Amino acid sequence: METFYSILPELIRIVVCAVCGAVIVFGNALVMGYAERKLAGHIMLRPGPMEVGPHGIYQLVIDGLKLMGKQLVVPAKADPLLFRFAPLLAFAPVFVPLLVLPFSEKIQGFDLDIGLLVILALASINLLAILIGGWASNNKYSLFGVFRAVSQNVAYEIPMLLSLLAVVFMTNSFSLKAVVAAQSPVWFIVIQPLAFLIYLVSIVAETNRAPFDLPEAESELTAGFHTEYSGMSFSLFVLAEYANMFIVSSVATVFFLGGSSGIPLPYFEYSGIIWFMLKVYSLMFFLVWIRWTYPRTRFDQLMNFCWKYLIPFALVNLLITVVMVKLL
Amino acid sequence: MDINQVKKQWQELSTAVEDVEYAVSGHDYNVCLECDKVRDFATLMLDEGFYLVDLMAVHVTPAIEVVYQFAHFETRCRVLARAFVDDKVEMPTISDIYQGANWHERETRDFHGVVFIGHPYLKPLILPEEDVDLKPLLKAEAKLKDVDAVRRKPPEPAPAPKAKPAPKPEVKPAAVKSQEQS
Amino acid sequence: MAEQKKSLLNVHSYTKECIERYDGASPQRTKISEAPPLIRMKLSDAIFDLCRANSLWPLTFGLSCCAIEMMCCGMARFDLARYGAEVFRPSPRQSDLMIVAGTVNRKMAPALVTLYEQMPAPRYVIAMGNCAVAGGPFDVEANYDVVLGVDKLIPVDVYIPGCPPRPEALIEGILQLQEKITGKRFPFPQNKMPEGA
Amino acid sequence: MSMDVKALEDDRHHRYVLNMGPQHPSTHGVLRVLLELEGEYAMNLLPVLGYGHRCHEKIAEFKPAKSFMPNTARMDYLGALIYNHGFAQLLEKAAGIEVPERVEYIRVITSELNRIQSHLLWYGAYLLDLGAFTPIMYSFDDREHILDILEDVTGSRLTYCYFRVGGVSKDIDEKFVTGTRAFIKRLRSRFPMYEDLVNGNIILQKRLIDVGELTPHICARYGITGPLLRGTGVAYDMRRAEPYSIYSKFDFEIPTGTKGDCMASFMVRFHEMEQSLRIIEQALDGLPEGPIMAAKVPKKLKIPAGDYNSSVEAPRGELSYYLVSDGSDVPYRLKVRTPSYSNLSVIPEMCQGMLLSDVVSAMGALDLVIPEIDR
Repeated sequence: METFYSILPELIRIVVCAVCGAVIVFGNALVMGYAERKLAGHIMLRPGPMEVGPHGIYQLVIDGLKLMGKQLVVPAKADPLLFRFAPLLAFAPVFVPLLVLPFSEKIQGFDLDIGLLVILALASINLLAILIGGWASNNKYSLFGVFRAVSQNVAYEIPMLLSLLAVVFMTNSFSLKAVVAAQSPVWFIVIQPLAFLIYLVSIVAETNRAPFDLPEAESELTAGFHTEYSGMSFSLFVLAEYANMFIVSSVATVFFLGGSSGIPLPYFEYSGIIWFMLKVYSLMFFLVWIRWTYPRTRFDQLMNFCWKYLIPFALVNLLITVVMVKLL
Repeated sequence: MDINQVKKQWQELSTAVEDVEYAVSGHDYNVCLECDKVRDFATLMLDEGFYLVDLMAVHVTPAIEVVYQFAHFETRCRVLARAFVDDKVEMPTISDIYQGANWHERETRDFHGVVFIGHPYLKPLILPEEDVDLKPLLKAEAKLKDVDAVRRKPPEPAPAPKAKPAPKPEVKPAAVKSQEQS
Repeated sequence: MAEQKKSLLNVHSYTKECIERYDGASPQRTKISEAPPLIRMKLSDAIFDLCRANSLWPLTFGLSCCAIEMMCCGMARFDLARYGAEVFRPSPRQSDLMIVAGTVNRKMAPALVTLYEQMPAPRYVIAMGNCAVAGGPFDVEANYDVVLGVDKLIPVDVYIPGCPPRPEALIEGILQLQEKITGKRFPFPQNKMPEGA
Repeated sequence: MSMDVKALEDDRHHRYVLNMGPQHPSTHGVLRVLLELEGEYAMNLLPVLGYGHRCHEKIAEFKPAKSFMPNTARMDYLGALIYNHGFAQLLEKAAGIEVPERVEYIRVITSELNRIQSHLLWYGAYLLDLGAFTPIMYSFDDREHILDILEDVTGSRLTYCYFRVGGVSKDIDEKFVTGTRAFIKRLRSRFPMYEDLVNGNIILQKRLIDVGELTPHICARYGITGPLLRGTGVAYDMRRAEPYSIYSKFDFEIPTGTKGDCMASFMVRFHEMEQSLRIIEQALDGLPEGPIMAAKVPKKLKIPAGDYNSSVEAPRGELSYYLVSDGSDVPYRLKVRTPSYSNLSVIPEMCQGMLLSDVVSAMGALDLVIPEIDR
């Protein structure tokens, strides 16, 4: 009994974190889904969703409920078990990285020493889910999407890691809190502009968004890896995509934009979270903006760009960082 | 391209070469061919730099007539070549000379049932698979006309000699009015 | 010719099968509609209907002329997005609404039926344009290929006549479909036209 | 389709067949293409047509030639007025009807507006194929202005049946002229924006340059005409080569490319819009007064026996009507040579060994209108 009481606060903490994580995941999907459609509308000279609620703000709730009410189709020749399992596998792991993100100095689930590793490890599971889902669909378009998704995500993980590693070398810690603390005079975007650029390009490819949305290239592969998914299993993939966008943007914020640091607002102890969210959503706005502006690249160009430019530059950047850290 | 020289070569291959007034009919020359000369003619046209505008069939008696239309990229020279299919409704293909003819020939097979000998892939193109024998553009018996009935009647009494049947003398001349600025 | 026309739909074996399947008198169909639903909750039904009506994702499925007007409808001036219906999904699995925009011929008919069957329920069909409604200008003696009306193949919810219908007509069609689903013309009366406008 | 997919796959184990269409976002309608792929490289292509076949040629043999005019608009719904133009010209040529000068001017103005409209739609739809979602909205915004102008005078938005044998159905008024002039000004001011926003984009250039190269010889063998041919450097335009109507009176250039790749035809189409604006401007300046219908057009238009051909420059290339008449008012045989048909037939050769993404961009560069191909 004593041991139970000793771990009780920890348990409560876990439950609270999980609930908060769920709120963030679903809330983020609603906000981003609405913002994306509205922004797309305004970029395209049209109003976007307008009728459902004032300026259409209930549109995403309505869409979500509708998708819940749709029939779930498992194609006759698909692998039924894997086909049903894939969306869950895509969706479930997105909660864990949220636990280690420092939303402000005081709001953080767990401050792990290996926070960055947890995030990167779990973010890669999404890829596995895509692989399983696309394979199990038994559809050639899905298979194509999977080919592309796997090679693209594996390739772009390297420059992403290398650019983050440069920052880790400077702070000597994988802990996200320590990284934020190390940026108290200047943000790392000033010291490591190249790493930030490389990271920014990589996350566009990592989240499979235009102009690097080849796994779901609409004009080539109809709907890519989720061609056969309907209803709720489709929306789980979409939720996971938005959650991943949130996570990679948060990592960018923590590593390059000073995390929750900003002008402290009066009478509000937790003001850091406002700055944090502001930075995250500006990054996400940037992602949406380029999605609706650029044409799609070709697959070989995308891979060449990664292996011939991003990785060498990231390596050089890392080397210079290491030398500078040693010298100074 | 020297048109007179080309014309001479046409005359060697064909049964008749007529000059037609462009303002009236929209083409410059009519060439009547035997069906075994079609391939030679097409090779000649390709060498002279003509492109294949169109290939079609017209259902008349005594036999289905296949019409090839050629034009030139540099000078205005529209040539219409006609040939009747043989008894087995067959015709040599020109799809290895003019690759563009490939689909036109498949379409003609669909619509008129003309079989092009030597065609690499003479499967239905436009109609569904089951309709190999539908041949929708073949005329009904009552509507079928003789080839004379659809030939241009000579406006002056000095007609160019027709390849197969002689022109009928009693027809009245077609209205010839040029409304085409040249 | 007339004989051909009569047997127009019989030429394609698959098409024939479709007719039998969607024939109202077929015993299988009545059986399904008579079976009582497991849960009968009026409120949840109403909510789901509301959601369905306001989030009709059409299938990217243009057949001919009308497809251009369908595109226009999603574009800047008319903007279907206002009604939440701008998400043109290329995959039938993720779409709710099939806008049959154009002429269906015998070669297309089996593909059309397959697409319809791949859409998950609840699914809706709008027949856009005269060709999809009843054959339009191709309902003539010489016709040997055009299917005279898409309702011979799949059940249709809303018919929009016109050759092609204007984009406003398609929007009206979608509003009619919303009315058909929810029983109300403007479930969310945000930008309703003032009376007499 | 009887191309035996299973046998093909078994035959060459490492290859497999991907079916694109008839419902596919990038085939612009109901084209179906079977691709034999090795990895992502398309080793063989087999287009399957006929999903939009509507028996136009058969219908033509069953009704008076004059009443076939609405069908021409439905063949190519993007170049409807130009299709009208060709058909009206064919019957006028056949029946020997003199067309008043004002009519010719009106025809040229509306046809060129229609051409710009078609190119604008292609511009947006092509970029949509390449994955840019926004330019289509901008080009449709401009396109709606043309539709407004044309709707005022013709009465419909898309499938116009405005030209009659010997004239046009309705005279243009002051509103049309001012509206057109305003539109010319507007579109001219938008061109720099398009160039900044789209044409100079590095991703776009990497996607288009050196993709789908054609040569004049390939064009001759396949009968390719229109912007694709002009992209290879041959300045062949029916408006110049066989000047119909009153095109010989106007001063305009024929934009050409050099390499014959997708970028060349892209730029040719883009510059053609500018040239069409020039033609419209000159035609509006020289618009004469006069009747809008030829004096004597018989109710029952008997076409003297013989064969007639009329070729015009449609937005996609050379359009030819070939009419065989037996002397009655109903055509004995009407064959329409549509440009997209010949243009599309090149893709098995053009796209061999291409990446899947390049197949999509090469197919978009052809500017396909499927009902025009299937008729």
